[in-house]
Amino acid sequence: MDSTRSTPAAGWPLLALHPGLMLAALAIYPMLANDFFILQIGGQTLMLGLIALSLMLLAGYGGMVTLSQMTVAGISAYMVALLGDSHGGASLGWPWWLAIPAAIMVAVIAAAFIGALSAKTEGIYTIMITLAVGVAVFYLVLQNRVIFNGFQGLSHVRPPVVLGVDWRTPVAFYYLALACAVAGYYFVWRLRRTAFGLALQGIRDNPRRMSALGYDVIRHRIAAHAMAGAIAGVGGVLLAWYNTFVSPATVGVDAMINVLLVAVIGGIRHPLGAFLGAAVFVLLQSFAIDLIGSQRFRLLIGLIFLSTVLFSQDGLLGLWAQCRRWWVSVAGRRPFLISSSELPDR
Amino acid sequence: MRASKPAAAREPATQAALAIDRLDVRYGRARAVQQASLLLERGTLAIVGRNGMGKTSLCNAVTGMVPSSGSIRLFGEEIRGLPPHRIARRGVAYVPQGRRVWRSLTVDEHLRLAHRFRRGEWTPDGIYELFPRLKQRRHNGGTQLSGGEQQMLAIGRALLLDPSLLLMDEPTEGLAPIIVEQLAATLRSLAARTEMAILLVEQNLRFAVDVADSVAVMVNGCVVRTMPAAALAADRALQQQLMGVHAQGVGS
Amino acid sequence: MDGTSKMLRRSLLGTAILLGCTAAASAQQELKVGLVASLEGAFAVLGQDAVRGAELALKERGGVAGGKKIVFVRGSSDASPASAVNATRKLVEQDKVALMIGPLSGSEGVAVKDYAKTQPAVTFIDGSSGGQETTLVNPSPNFFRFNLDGAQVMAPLGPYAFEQGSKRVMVIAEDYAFPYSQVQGFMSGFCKAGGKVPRKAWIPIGTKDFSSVIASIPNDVDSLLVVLAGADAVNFIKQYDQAGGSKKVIGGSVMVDQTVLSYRGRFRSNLVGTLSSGWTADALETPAWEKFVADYRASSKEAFTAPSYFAFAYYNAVKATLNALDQVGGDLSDGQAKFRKVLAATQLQSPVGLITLDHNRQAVGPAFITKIVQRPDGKLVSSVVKAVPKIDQHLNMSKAEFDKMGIGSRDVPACP
Amino acid sequence: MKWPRHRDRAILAATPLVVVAAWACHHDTRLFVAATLNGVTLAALYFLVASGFALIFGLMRNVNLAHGSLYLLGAYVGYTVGDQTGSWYLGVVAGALGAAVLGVVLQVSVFRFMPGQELRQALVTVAISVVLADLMMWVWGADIYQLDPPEWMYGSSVLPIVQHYPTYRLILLVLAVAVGGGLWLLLNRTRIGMMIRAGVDDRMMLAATGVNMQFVFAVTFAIGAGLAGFAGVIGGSALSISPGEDTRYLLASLIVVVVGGLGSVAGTAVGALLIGLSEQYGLAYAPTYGVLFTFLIMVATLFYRPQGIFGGR
Repeated sequence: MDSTRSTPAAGWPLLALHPGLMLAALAIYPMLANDFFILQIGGQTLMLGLIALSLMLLAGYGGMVTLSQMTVAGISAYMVALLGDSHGGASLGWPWWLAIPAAIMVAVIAAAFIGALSAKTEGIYTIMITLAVGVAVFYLVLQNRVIFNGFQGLSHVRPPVVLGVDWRTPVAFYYLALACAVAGYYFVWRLRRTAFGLALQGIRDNPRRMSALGYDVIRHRIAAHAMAGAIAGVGGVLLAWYNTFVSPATVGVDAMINVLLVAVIGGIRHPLGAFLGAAVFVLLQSFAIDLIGSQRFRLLIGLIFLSTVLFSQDGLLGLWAQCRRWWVSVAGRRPFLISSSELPDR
Repeated sequence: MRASKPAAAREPATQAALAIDRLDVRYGRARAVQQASLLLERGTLAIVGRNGMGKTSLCNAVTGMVPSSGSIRLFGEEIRGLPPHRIARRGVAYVPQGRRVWRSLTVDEHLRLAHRFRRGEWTPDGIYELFPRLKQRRHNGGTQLSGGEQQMLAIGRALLLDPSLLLMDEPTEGLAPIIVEQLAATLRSLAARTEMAILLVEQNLRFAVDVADSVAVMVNGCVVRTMPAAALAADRALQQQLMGVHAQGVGS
Repeated sequence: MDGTSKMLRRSLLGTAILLGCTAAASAQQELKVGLVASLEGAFAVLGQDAVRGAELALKERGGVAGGKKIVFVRGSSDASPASAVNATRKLVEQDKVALMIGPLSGSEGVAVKDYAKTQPAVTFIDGSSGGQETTLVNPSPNFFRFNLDGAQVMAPLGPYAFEQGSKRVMVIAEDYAFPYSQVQGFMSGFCKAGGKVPRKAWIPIGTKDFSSVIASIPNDVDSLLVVLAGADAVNFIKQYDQAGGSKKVIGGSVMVDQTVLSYRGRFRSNLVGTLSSGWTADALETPAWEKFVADYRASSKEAFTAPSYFAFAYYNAVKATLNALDQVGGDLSDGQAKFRKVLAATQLQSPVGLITLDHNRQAVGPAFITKIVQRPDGKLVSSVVKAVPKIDQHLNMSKAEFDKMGIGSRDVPACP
Repeated sequence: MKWPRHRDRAILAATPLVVVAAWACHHDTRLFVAATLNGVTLAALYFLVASGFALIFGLMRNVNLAHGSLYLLGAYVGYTVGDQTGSWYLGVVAGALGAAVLGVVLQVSVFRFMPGQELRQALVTVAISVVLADLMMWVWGADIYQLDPPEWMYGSSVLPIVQHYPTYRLILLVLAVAVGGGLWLLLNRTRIGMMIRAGVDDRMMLAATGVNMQFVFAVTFAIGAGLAGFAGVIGGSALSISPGEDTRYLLASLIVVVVGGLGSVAGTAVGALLIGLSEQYGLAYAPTYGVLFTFLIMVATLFYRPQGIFGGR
């Protein structure tokens, strides 16, 4: 929070990016970066961001902080491996145009089921029940060998070659992930002002009042889970392709908590936060070993998470908004290049 | 209506039991109490008003349960901003709306717990003398009591703090008429017997007029006027104008 | 200047700086070698010992091979395949290492081997992962392994244990690929010799409380084959001891490792006499091994009494790599073709004996039947009962015979 | 009256269980009795850990997701002190104290400033658990530690049917009963216990009665965290101490208190029993999927009875 006391920098508001410019920057990024940065940093950020985005939808709009979004993504990853081609388990070898939608459908159904289980609960209870469901799924895929191939998981999960493009090459995968991420972002961003989105936010703020107004709170929550499940499901398919395998570690407790870290570090009030958090997480994960010499990645990410929760009202985006307010009040001028739509909704 | 503040409140007398000056209580953006001022020198003051006028918020502010701005003085000393337990230890006791007795504590435990921080003339035995009914039920849990018994317990719990100011929020709510009569008698005798000042928040006008020396009227988070209890009792038109009540009007 | 173009310039500048930082600034005489081990999570203590082994091999040559200064660039995994591939990918694609050494555990090895197929320009040398299928099923032409897999090392033990009087054995092992291989290695010879395995208890990974498994041990078995590692091994032995268990314990290779033996506690005495089979033995009395142990112990203050298997395996991997680099004079041109040819033909004089590679670039080498003994200074070490100089990946069976048995799993092989 | 319906349902659920148990008992009496004993003694350990969690939650509505870290810290501190001094008892005291001190520090320096913000507190405790896990790995490494209890606790006792049974596990049971009894006495027979109970019911009224709630919170946190640390040393002597145990015992505590009913000591005992038994029966009779049972029990409980078996509303 010391940043709020630093001397005002003239270029400060430039940190706010115009959506169009940001999209352009993301689109030309592969021309400037090497394969590692394209795939492992870029691709992984977009993919992880998409899964965190599904949590942002639930937590930011619906007030439901779940830990099971990685589980939903993992179910989709397992399904795309099982229905399509993979080694190790009982894969069915369906064509991709059937396997992919089916995998996402299964993820949506699973998400709706988790939603139904947890819809009656609130706050911390939601965290607990989703944690339990997630760990149960983890043990299921760990212990089952015939279908899920146990600890080893399913390998050789590769995206199809469509339109003559191998979608697993870094640049192709990056653009695929980018397309999915932009679509997901746009969907979530637009959802906020739809009737459903408004009702969901109303339920977040006061479920009783919404219920009294005739809204079916439970159904809205389940529907939100299903929508988030679709987003997480797409993220899960990308995850399986990115790793080229899926194993129980994909849906383990650490992975489940990572999604929460990503979403909260970025900020759960705005879809941008999920991707911002994912970028921070992926960069740290990749470079912590170079930065601090030792292997203290978890400590670093934990401390960042801790300070985010302690000092910012809403992750990095919240911090950004706080700083911006500060800048506006100190410099006495409105920052330019900012459309109100991209600021955290508060 | 906001203009008619009691002149005395503007320059609080240092020895007044309770002097509230320009008190604000906010919940988020909503203002529950707005610039309320109130003076209670001694004796019993009743605050009357309809639901949602900020009476309970005022009590919560005095006891320190909600943050507020403005000034609250207890015998000349500022208590606003102190944590609730410090305010309690200075002699402000609270009998809240709905009694709020602890369901997992017995009657006896309630009294022993309260009789710790300010030891004065009241003891648990004294409370049992005042409310013999409680003595019979001393080993019963808080929720096994009837409404009237719970009210006795809540009052007993408050008295054990040896208060110099007793706050009561809707003590008659949900009680049978006969119990209300007894309660009024008890309060009158308490007021006569001790030095204690009483601030009574009440919707039941008849009870308020019956017990209190003077009455303050609260509308929309603001104290609009204070008058002797007898004056309100005599003026039915005013009762209806201020309160919009018919069924509970004095003398109805 | 308007804000937009100023900002664009800034972001381009920023990108340029970012890329500048990431570009490899390698000195002429340096050769970067990636080294991935599990330095996080439950396997961290093993990963640290693995790194000790790798560094020892490099130090023996003064850090130079093939006329180049060898620099290790480290990567860390948490023993999950995804993290191993991420760490490896960073070293290959970002840090631009020419050679990769690692990873540590079985499922990581399979994942890294699959990744190796996408990076034909880089040569991968396995660290210590012992998964059977890594080199047996769909091997990658640029993936080399200088350690025996989990089944190979256990193969000599089965017939020996049978000879020593273990006729009926209950298997207690963790429920994943590596223990499957270990059990397969043991059972392939054991069943052939006439032994019976009436019951196998596959323990879910992460189980700490084995008391009900212990309670379910049938009375009519005379020995237990226990394949658990680290904390689980310690827990099992202690609980078995406390429950008054008295059956003979036969250990998997990782069960009698120094990571377990160097642990202090009362149950230690129960380990004395435990039969096992492994890549090496602590008390192997050959000059080469004794020198290796002495060097290992001198290399670091935190070193164990004797090098763990992981230190040993990484040491071998690095040593073979550096040998080959020397032989080609540091020539990694032509897609490392010459280097790989030399590496595939390696005759590695390891501290335990000669290790060569088969056509799948999988090690063929010695294994040792061992027994735990207590040294005069109180330390527990594994002593050699019998050395078997050469075991191949088909467990010295014919390919047809091995294929008939198939890869080890919960139910393969079986002889109830 | 809903009771008859509940009873029908209970009978419906219990009948197959009784049949299965009878079969198991007949099939191999020794195994069944041993698995039951194992379940009960494991439940004792779970109860020790979870009771502190339940206590803290009951009063403060603080879901302390760092509770597992307190367990592990207590275990490490207990090991270190026990190893240095050679006294297991000192190790137990030090482990409990160490965790209690950390608990108080957390309450006073962090949680005090976010009253009523349950979700934020939960997130903060997640963060703290991530940080603590890595700090502990830094200090104690990833080695496996194990405390040896005094000689007389080690070894096995002779019991009917099961023959040899680890003495230490029986002691575990005694300890859990003692802690349960101690907690009951503390809550029901002492002034601070009275305050804690009153605070659970209505904490604002407790403050308005002159009680310094921050003091009660700190004491409760100390007791709850101390119980976690105590359990850490006790559990670390029964099993082993290594990274990852924090998550295990956090999960166990969560499941136990959610199944039993948050904030109820009796419920915690029942929950612990249910989870301990299901885990051990699972391991003995259905090793492959047995590990799923506990989670299914939790999900089912939350679905049908979100407040837990013993939880009131």
